[in-house]
Amino acid sequence: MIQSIFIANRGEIALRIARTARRLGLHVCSAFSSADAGLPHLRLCHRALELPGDPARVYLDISSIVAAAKKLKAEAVHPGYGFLAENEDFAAAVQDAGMKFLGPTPDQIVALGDKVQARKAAERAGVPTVPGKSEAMPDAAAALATAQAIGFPVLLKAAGGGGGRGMRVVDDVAHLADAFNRATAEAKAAFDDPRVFIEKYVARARHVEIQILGDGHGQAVWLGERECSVQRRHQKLIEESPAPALPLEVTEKMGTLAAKMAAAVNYRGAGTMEFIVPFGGREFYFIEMNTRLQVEHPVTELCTGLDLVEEQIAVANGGFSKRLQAARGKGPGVSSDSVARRGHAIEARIIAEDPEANFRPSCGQMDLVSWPAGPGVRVDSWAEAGLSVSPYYDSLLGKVVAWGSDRAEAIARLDLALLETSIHPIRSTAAFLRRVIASEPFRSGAYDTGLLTQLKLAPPAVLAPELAALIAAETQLQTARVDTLGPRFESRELSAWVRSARS
Amino acid sequence: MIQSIFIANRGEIALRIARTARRLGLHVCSAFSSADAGLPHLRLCHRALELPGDPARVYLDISSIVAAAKKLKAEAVHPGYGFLAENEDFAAAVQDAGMKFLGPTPDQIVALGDKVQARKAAERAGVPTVPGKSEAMPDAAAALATAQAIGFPVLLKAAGGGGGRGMRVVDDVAHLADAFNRATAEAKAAFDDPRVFIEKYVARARHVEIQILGDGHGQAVWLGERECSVQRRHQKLIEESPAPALPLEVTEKMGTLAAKMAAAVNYRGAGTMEFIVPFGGREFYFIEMNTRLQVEHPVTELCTGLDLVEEQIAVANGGFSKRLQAARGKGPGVSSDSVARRGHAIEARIIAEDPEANFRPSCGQMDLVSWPAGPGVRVDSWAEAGLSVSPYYDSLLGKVVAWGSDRAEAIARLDLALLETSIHPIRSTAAFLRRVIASEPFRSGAYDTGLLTQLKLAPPAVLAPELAALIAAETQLQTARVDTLGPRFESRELSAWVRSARS
Amino acid sequence: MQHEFVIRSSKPSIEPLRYTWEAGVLGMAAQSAAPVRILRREANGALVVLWGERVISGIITRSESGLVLNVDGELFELGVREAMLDEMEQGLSAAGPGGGHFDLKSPIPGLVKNVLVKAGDEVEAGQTLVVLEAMKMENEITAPHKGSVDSIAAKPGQAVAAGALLVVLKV
Amino acid sequence: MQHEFVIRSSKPSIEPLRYTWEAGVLGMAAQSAAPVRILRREANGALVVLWGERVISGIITRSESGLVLNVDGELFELGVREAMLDEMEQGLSAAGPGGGHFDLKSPIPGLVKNVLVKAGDEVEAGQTLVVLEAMKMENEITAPHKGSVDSIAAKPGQAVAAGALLVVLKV
Repeated sequence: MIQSIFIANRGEIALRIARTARRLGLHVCSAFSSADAGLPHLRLCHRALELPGDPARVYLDISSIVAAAKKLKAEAVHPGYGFLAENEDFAAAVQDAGMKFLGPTPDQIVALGDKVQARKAAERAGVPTVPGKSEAMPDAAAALATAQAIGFPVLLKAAGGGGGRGMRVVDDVAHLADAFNRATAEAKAAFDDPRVFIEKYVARARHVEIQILGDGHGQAVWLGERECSVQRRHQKLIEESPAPALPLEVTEKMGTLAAKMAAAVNYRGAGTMEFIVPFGGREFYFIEMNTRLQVEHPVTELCTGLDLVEEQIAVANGGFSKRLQAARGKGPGVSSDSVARRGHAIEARIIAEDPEANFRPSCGQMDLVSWPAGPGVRVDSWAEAGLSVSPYYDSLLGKVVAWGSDRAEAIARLDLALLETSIHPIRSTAAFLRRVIASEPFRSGAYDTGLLTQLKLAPPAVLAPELAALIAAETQLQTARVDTLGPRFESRELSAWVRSARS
Repeated sequence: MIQSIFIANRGEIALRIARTARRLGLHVCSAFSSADAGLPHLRLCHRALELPGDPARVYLDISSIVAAAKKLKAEAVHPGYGFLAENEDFAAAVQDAGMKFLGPTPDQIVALGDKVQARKAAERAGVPTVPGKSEAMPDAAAALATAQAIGFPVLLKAAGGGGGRGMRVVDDVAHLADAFNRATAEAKAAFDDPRVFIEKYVARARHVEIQILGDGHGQAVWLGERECSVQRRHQKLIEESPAPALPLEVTEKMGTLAAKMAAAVNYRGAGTMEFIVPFGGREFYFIEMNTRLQVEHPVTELCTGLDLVEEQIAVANGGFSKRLQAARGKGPGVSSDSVARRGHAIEARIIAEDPEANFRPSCGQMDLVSWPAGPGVRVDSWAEAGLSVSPYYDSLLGKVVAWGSDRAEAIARLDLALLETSIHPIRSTAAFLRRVIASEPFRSGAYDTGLLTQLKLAPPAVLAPELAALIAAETQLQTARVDTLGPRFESRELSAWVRSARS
Repeated sequence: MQHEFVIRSSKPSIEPLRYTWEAGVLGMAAQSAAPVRILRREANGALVVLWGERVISGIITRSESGLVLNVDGELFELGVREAMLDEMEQGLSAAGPGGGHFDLKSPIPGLVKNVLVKAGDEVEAGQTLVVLEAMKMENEITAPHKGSVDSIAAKPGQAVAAGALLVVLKV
Repeated sequence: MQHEFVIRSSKPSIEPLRYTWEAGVLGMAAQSAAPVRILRREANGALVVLWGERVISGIITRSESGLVLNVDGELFELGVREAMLDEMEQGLSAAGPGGGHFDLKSPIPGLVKNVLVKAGDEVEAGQTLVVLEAMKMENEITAPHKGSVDSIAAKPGQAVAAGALLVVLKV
């Protein structure tokens, strides 16, 4: 049994992993960059050390991370997501150093993390893939022949990575060669891997994924689906489960195939199969697999009542937890490889970006941070007043997740929870996402990955009368004598602007 | 349909009611004492006004509360718990003013709130009561005759109120007359009602209660039980569901009878039937009913997935919500008048009292307040940094509630959540309750209402080496030059004690 | 006495908001005037007020360019000025700099505490010309534009009414 | 140079904790000495430190009687003093007041900045007798008990070693 765990990550996921590890009674340790000494997950660590060097690079340095974990006497390493989570060399280095890697084997990362290989594995397991060819195209001529065989429009995709880089939609023969050369160059630059392959392009698609767990010995279960179509430039902003527009028969088929595919390769730990579903259709196509815990895993936890980090640790200890065993086979449909689920959950990602300025990152100190609470609300976050958003890392401040007996209740709770979310003066996506979930396409569930480009979600274009009451009160505070306001109200100097305003 | 609601309460319950009301899209209003202008529930109110006068009394002033609700154009009034929640005159005044009272009818409050009458109602419904007599004793002689018929030890109880006042355990004949006279005087003083009745005293008892909901038209459901035996002087500190030591057959019988008793009187809204269960036994006796929402209702909400405040409003609108209708009849046992439940939930009451000083209330400003979050944790609270605990009201700062797939997971999550709860410099029960849930009797579930008197829960009797590291760092901070510490670290003047220490 | 203020957004497309303020009572077109009471104010900028019976909460802090107001997660960069000063500036800004005289008037009644320039001085936009004591505070009257001082109409110790001429600038 | 400190709880039944401090390194009996690094400090008292590899977090604020330390929700009222001073006080407190002389010695090496009393003065407990400059700060040496000044052994400008006699009190 694992007694101690090293968290090879930072931010909200490091805190979330630390919570389960502490709850299980483990000895918890981690290492932090010079920019991250104040992060809250360190308070839940028993031991920690600093990773010296460029804060932008230290979490990617395999040898120093492995050395830190060894120095702190960890028996297992949790990679979180991002950074080294899907790096087979890291997984191998952890294992070579005599520790357990809380994720799949290095071979599984290679076989399932590469998109072309993953397509082949899906085909072997009978999982439908997007019409296309499961081979990297050697040159533009081969790409053209394949595209003509599939029929335009087609999608060029990098085999070695994601996030939209190396990706091109091509509408006709004339643009193919140029697009192929650009995609190849982009893939080479981004992933050091120029391979590009071709799939049919699905113009209006939903992005739906299946959470699976494998015990590493040929057993796998699926824990429901997540609808992740609310995206901005391939970055998910809202995820929900169940998928609002897919009938249970479809998600059961998807889930059963995903579990079968994972079982076929003796998959170890948590993973996600991503599918696209043509808008309005019931067919689905496997696109790729993520061989790690996802940002949006709390949606699945709220519906299933399971703790996915606990399951990752349980699998490393030999098999699924007794909690999962008890829930297994009790899914909402007929599938015997699923688990009991309840209600509906929606996650909103609170990101330090300014939605009014094309999602420009917003860095600096947070003076005020207030997260929501109460019935049906879960918050996983790292942001606290006094901490700063640094430019070195992704700008996710936290996740506000609402659960309800049904989708309407979950939406209403999320709306209130986002209203109760205050971050100042850093910009965040909280108010923008309230507008998204208030939109008609989101309410009806009839949305696809084009939602955010189609919606016109303007911020308020008028100054509400309420603003005047706050400003008048603020101005009054400056003129009133401090002693009539009580000791709590600090007298602060007016800025030149305001001072001039009041003259 | 109710469009607007007035919250006739303060603190955590006012915020909790406001959250559901806002989630349902209602217009929310409230009135506050001069001590409560900063409370967070007001941020979720659309309209509010101050109740002028003595802050200790304004929430008990029926006419000014009703006038405030009318002035703010409320259609319904939620009384919360405490204050006027079980006052039939208040319920009547609200209704007479043309608003809906979100609780039972005034007649039901009278009939079920009076302990002697409630005993009779229980007997009529076939609910077992503690051996005794469902009549107030006219004098000491009658009391003696009844006590002899029941057999000593007996318990004298006030008919008109609770909280331990007017209550006496009598072991033998010699002490009865004196005890009767004292109990009568105490009941008269506390409740303006001298009536005292007699029951058999159960020395080692568990306190288990059933949450019921009535639609006011003869239908009632029960939503599981709550084990509330962790008490200090009749004040509950920890509540959990399911009851750890009662088999489902017993709680089903208890619940079915409670629902039957509520249905028999056309009970309207949320209510709780309290039972005592002799330690180690399977029999149970009704003792009293609370005709309101309980402090500990979140335990039931986490297990059932229902929102009890929503159900109170739904009942006032004509009947149970569709969510409750969907869950009904799907309870864990055979009972058709219960609902689906999942997992285990435990609540810890975080109270501004010093457990090391005999639970002396701790008042004053809170400089730091930090509540837990993450998987399986719900917090209902009002305490925030900058607010003060005032001497006028009960000292409940908030409730930390943990849910788990099973009891062990719920306990482990609550332990971590209490560790993550920081209130400073006000004293609270958080660390004390961690010691309680770590105790063997609590872990095993084999505890009764005597738990807290039996346990020896001493605070740490040594200074851990870790304290020196914090103190050394603090001392270092004072000597280091401020500019080497960055702008976040304020230079503060040392107190005389510390200044002298460093000389 | 009543003051009128104008709130302007950093986004020029958003219409300014005008309100009046008199002895703690806030008035506005199409809104009934009502007193403003502060329910809560924290050093981190959190502010909850009652405007009549309406509860309004937000976060308000200062930036270099004005106030940053956060209401329900929406951020506004705002400036607030006494209406008369706002009008002068807006008129000036429409007319553009150069070619004429500009009368700097007192936007509020008060006592002239100090006059910091003399005729002929070159002044920069934003430079303080006159200090006026009003509402128990010193209020700096600044030059809305670069220019030179044509003449001075106020002297220290003098009580002035709202609208009284203080300085004439050549701009 | 190494300093030794004693932490005492407001509860006399709790054993004091002794530690040494030298150039940022904290040492203690049965613990290996290791540097202390501050990871986080907020104005509200929140403090997270690394002691070697150990993460220790708490809340530390001042009260009238000393420090209030909150670790994992357990509150401690503590005082911390340089060990030599603590010993003098403890010895004195065991002996009780009255009937003898008390040698007030410098607990640290430093420069005598000021001597605030002269022979024959009556002094109260806690009254500052000598100001010593050390570690770039002024440190007040106070009378541990009520008494009168018997003689003065230090003069302003004088450099003193740790343990040097400063003042003799009659107590």
